Amino acid sequence: MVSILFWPLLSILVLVPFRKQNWAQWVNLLLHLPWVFFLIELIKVTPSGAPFGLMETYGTFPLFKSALVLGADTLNVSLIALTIFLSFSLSFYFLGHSKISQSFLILFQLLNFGTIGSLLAADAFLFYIFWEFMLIPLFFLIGIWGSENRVYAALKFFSMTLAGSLALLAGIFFIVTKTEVQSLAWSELSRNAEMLSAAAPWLGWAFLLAFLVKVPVWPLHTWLPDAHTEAPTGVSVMLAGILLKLGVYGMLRWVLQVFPTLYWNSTDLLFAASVIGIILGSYGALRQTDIKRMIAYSSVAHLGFVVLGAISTNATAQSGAFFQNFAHGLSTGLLFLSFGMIYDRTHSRKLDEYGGLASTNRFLAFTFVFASMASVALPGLPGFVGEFLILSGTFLQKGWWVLLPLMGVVLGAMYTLQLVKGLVFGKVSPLVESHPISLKWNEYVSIFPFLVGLALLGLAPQFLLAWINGSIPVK
Amino acid sequence: MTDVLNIVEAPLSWIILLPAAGALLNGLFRLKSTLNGLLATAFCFAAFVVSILQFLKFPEASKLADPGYLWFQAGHVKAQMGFELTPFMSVMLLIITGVGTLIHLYATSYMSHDKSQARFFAYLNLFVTSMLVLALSSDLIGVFLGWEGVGVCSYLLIGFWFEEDKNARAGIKAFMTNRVGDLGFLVALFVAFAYFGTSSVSGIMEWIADPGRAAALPVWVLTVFALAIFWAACGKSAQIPLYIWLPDAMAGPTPVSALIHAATMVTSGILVIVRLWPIFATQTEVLSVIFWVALSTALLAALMALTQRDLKKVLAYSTVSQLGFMFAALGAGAPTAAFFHVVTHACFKALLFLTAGSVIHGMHDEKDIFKMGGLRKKMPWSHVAYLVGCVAIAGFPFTSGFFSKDLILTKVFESRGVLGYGLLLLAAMLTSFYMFRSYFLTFSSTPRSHEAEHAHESSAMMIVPLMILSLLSLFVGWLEIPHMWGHLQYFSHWVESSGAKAVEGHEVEAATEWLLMGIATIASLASAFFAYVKYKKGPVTSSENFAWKLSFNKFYVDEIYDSFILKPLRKIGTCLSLWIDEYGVNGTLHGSFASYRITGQLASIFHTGSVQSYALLMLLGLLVVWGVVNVW
Amino acid sequence: MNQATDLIAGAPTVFMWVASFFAIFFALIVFVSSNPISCAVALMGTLFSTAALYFSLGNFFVGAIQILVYAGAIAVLFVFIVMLLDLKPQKLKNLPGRLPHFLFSGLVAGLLALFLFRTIDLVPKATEDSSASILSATQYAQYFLSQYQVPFQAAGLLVFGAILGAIVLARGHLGKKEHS
Amino acid sequence: MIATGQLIFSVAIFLFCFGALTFFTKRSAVVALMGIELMLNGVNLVLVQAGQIYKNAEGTSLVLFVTLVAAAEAALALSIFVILYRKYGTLTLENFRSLKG
Amino acid sequence: MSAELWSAIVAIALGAAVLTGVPLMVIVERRGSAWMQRRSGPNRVGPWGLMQPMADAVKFVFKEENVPAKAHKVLFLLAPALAVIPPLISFTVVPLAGSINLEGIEFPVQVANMSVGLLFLLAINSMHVFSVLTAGWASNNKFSLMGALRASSQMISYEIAIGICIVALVITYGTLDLREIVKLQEAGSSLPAWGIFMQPLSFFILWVCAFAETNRLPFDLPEGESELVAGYHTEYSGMKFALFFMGEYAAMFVASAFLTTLFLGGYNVPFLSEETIRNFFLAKEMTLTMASAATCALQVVSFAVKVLFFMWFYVWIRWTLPRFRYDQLMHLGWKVLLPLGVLNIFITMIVSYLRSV
Repeated sequence: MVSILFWPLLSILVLVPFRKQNWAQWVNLLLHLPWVFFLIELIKVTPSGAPFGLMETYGTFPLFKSALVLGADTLNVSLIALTIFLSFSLSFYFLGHSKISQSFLILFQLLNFGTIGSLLAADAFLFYIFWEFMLIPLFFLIGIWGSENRVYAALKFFSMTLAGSLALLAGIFFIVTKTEVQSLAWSELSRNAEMLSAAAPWLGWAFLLAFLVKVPVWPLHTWLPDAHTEAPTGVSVMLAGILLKLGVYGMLRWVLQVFPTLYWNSTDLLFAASVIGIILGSYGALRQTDIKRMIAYSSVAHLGFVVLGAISTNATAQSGAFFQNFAHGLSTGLLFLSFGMIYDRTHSRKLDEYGGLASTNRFLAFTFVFASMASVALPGLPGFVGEFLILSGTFLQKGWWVLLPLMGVVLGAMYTLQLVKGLVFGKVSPLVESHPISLKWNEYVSIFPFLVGLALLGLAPQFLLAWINGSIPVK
Repeated sequence: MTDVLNIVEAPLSWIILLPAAGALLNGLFRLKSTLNGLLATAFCFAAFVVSILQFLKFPEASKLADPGYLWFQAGHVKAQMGFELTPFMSVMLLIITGVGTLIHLYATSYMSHDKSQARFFAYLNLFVTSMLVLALSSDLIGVFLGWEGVGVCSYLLIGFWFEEDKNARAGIKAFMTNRVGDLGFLVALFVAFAYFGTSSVSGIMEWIADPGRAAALPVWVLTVFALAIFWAACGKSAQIPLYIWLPDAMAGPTPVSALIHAATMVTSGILVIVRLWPIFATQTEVLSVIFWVALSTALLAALMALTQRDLKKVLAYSTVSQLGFMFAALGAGAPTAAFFHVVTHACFKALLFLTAGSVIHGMHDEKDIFKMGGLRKKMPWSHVAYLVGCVAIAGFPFTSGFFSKDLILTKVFESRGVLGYGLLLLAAMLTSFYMFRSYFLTFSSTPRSHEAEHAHESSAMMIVPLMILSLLSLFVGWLEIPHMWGHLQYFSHWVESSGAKAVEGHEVEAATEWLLMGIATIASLASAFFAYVKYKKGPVTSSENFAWKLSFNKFYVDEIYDSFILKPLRKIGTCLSLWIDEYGVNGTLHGSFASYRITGQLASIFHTGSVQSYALLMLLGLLVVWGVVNVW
Repeated sequence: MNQATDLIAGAPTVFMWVASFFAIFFALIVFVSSNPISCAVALMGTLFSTAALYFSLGNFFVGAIQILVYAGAIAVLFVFIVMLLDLKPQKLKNLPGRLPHFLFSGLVAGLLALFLFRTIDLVPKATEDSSASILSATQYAQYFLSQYQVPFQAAGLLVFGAILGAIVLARGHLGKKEHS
Repeated sequence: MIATGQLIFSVAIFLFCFGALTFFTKRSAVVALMGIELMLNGVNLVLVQAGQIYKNAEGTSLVLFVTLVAAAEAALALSIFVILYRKYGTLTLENFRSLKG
Repeated sequence: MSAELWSAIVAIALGAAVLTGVPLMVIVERRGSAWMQRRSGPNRVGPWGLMQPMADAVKFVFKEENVPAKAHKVLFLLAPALAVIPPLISFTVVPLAGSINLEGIEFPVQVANMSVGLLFLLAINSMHVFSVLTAGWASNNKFSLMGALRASSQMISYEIAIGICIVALVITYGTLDLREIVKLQEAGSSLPAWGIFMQPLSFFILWVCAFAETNRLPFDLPEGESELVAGYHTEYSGMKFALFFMGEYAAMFVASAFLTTLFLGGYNVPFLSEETIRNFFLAKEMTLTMASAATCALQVVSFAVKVLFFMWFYVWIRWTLPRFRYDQLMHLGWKVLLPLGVLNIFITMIVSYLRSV
């Protein structure tokens, strides 16, 4: 497990000598190959049964009751696979890209390191360290390579997530000082979960707050549209693809399994928040004129669904929620990527300036329509599988309350089609006319895995579902 | 239905894979001129051949099944992508693939001069694939896959000529209304998985058949399930609340309207209900709901069709009203009648649409019938085909329309009594009236516009499918003769054998049946003659009275929908999200940032700069602390 | 002349009374007078009277240091500066403007005095053995170089810093051009 | 009658308060500095008295340090005042407000 | 006979001696300088001009006292007093002789003996600066102000040199108490154990500083008649001027007493320690008190001789060396005497370390 975690750091070292841009980009691509190899090794050995089936500890922090404990089970290894998938295809996209400099790639690898770290961490304090560590590269990536008011967006993103994770830190301190927990290892925490929940009821909320900010659950989501619109394409793909999922993973791993009682009695509030998130997220997307903001708001709505699934008591919705992570990751990732390619050439995000892309570049139009169909949860594409499982699970548990999120499904279709009509169909706008988009070979290659992934997960998701069902927290 | 079901393994998935392959190939390769079209038609024809092979297996095998593969399974939801073929569905299969191939052929020449043919035929094949998936899949969730697939393809095809904004918007409207309808299907699926534990049709049937388990179900489950399915059917087959998308769907190319909005997609609602008939049979309230909704749709659509000027719009409204007839039959508890009408309607409506297409093609895309006229001489073949179509739809004796409509009328009379029968009869009269109105306006009297003078007959490749379809629409009726005349009741045999027993209303003696048949034929002949008298010379500039305006503007239904549902929903939602997101949350955030600045300023008041005031404050602070310590 | 009188417990001698009276009187002058020179001289007076108080308390060493360092050096420095800069007496122009400031500082000082006087009775009388508490200079020296060696070094360093500071200020000033 | 200790202590208090008052109210920097010297003398007085009471050199050593610090401070402050005087032309404290908040 | 009474007696005796000594010094100076310049000084008034100072005194008393217009009244009057007081006070610490044994109690011939005598002496000495400053400032005229500033800066610089030398002395003697210092210098073997032999360098420095402290030539820049018209006491006339004059001479007396106690063994008769003298007198059948009194008398005489020697030296130097320029003065003070002093400290440290090992 260590190799997969520390590989990004190693690749940074390798990247350092390559000052020239295209050299750095090629090296970055090649560095992904061994990473994939490590992933395959890890997948072979990951147990699918009990949570954190495979645990390895590497030395302890002296001052604090925590240790460098890494754990792996299908839950986090699958997300790692998604990270590496996104990063790999993005590295293709970066080839020959004018704005991607060496420092960008180094920060990008740092971000990967943080993500994989927080996924693998099986110790509360170690998790917190990686959780915070992720913010730093992201802050710089958005702050430096973003578009117009990127600094505001980066600052807002940083401060909100930081505020949230401070609650997490407070919780950890409380556990270390007040309760007689020997170590902060996950197994230890989950073993005396009742004692912890009884010790301080607010503890659950403290942990939960950090994750709710990250998964943009409704009231805490305002950083997402800004961060997504201002972030450069690569970063917004990663942000939408994997970083939002970390919040959900955090919720499942560190709240559901560590404070089960607190988690369950907070679910009604979360249900309301997620439903409002879905509806207001969709309406938010509906009223946008800026394309990237529209996609950002759509991910708020989609993650509203994921949270809806994550807080339900039956296994269907839970596995549906976790599957939706992948569906949303791929579909929104593809949306951002394809629009990113358009944006690289036309440098405008206003929807009304676009139109008639289908007549100029057929392939990009196809990918865009395909991705938006996936995000509308059209059956035959992964979005449907996830959403259907979530909704049927919620129906089982909540009964006729399910109609509200169902409304979200319709609204989802509304704003996505509006986006597609504005961008792809309709008369050819002067902007699209004047910027003929001819995709380079590496851009085709970077889009291809997404298309295959979406089609595969849509029609035959069982291989993934069966794999992750084992370690879904709720049986 | 206790006889042993011998289920025979059959390569049903092949039927689906063929058109899918066609779609993929067309999507990838842009061949010269009409090659794409021919490729698509070839694949569709192959599917037709395979489905004929399956059809022949039927007398002995009661059901064909193909397990397929496990789509996805998590918790209590298990979705099996398997396929099965029941006798009546195999007939439908024949229609889908048969009429489909004819339309493909027609479209190859129709779209010959269009620049992105490959894309068109890819969509068309994709449509056929998803329609087949809808028809064949064993699980309701598979049906839903086909259901949404068909919706998407109709969206893509309607908005095919995406240059004009109007088409794109029509596509979206179709997709959105379908989506609203699909919510019903989703709810049905949830109920199925929650209460029946499975979504496979056969599984649900067993659940219903077994009295013990059926009793255990909470009473509302079946009604809700049936209503949800009906709601989905309304969305797909354009019944009252959700029919608005069909007239606008005419924005797409005519073969599309022919295939989708005549033959296949719109009937999918009825197919699903017929497949799940044992559930509906027990729900009398749901059936009456279906009947009255259907009746009102038929009447409303017929009224709207009276004053339309656009040829395709007339046909669209007639489709809506014919669908009303089919659902009325279902409402009356006669799945066989409904299914028989589906088949006959598929034939003559496809014929009518295709002829309209060739007429419009000949008239260089001029759709307004007021501008046509005198095409009888210019386009003889289309004229004959259109005449046959009108005759069939009006229900002239011995045409297919006559048999199926009459069967429906008798079934309605049996179960719903005279009121239902009367209204339906009125609808039938209106149908024949507006059909013949459109016939006379386009073909008789003299050409009224420049295009009309130069209209030319379409090419052979378009005429051949027309001729086949006209033959079909004339003689399909004979398959189901009313049992007074003979025992050739193929259709009832087909439908009953696949488990859809009709609801036993009180049988009508032969005498009343003859009477009903007579009344129906006289009514349609009279209205046809009336139309002949009114429109023989050409368009009659009728006075713009209220009734006329009401009908012409489609009873302002679209406007009502927009102003009462769509606009307010969008308005409330957007400004709600605007208020809460921008001002609410961001406001609080910026507020908190601002508070730091303000406190900063407050503190700076004390920095007067004079050393003495600092010292003073320090000393004061010391004293305060000292005081507090002492006092405390 | 190492009398053994214990000077703390006994009633204050006349000399003490006079010295303390002078100390307070001169302090008052420093506060009241508007002419810097009289303030300087009054400061000199207070310093002398405090030195006298030290002598009366028996701590000759501190008294001598007080005179040598304070009176001899610091007070002279003040007088030197006042003369060098020839500061005019400050006419209290905007008295009304500064009145609140005066009142406020008077209030604070009064409050402080009140607090301090409340603690006056906490001053311990004297420990029982009234043996001679007059230490000779050598004993002080032993203290500095044994117990308080580190602070002593630190003080040395401080003075060194002060010397450097003074040189820099003087030097810096010379370097720059003269202006106003 | 009050004991010597109390007399000395009250003298120290007066000295300190008058020193504080001069520092607060005086407008000339030099006189303000004198105020500080007064305060320090007040403190020295108390220290010496404490030294005498507890019969060890603590008091004296502290006094020495205070005196030393006062000397260093006075030297530097006065040379600064000289420079200020040259720069501003006057030594009234109101003019030195550039460090305003 | 209590200790206070005895110290009061000694104080009065000492005061009288100094006050008479001052006019004596005046006449010595005038006659001496005249003799040096091969002219005869004032010899009209009284035998050999001895009564001349009395005449001057009378003159000063009746001279008209004018006070400059905007002068600062209080300070103007305070300055001369301040000039006189410090020297007188500093005499208290100077040990004049051994101890007289009255009814068995040894009474030291000294006004008050402090353990920090030397320090006290230095402290009081630094008061002189103050009088100069106030005089210069109070007379409200530019020249006197200039003179005062120069004088005070000169005095302060040389005070530092004195301080440094005293450090060296304290290292050698190990105590600040003047009486012990004198006892330490008693009865050397070949050479008398005087400070001058132990600390020649510091003796030289202190000697030079003594001149600077008392503003005597060659350091009398402040009163430099030629440029500053008698420096800080230009505005003074009459009795106030006399007081300044007395202050100056008293300061000279203190300085020389300072030097004798530290370097010439104070009241020690060379080669004879107090016991030997006392035993000698006892041998002449005197009572203990009478013997101790006699020894003290002898010691006082030896002390006076040494002091007068230094006084004569002042006068001698005054009429031989030209006046320093201000920068030369400062140069000498800071760049010559101070480094020498520090060097001296190092040497004494090394020597005392070697001796203690």
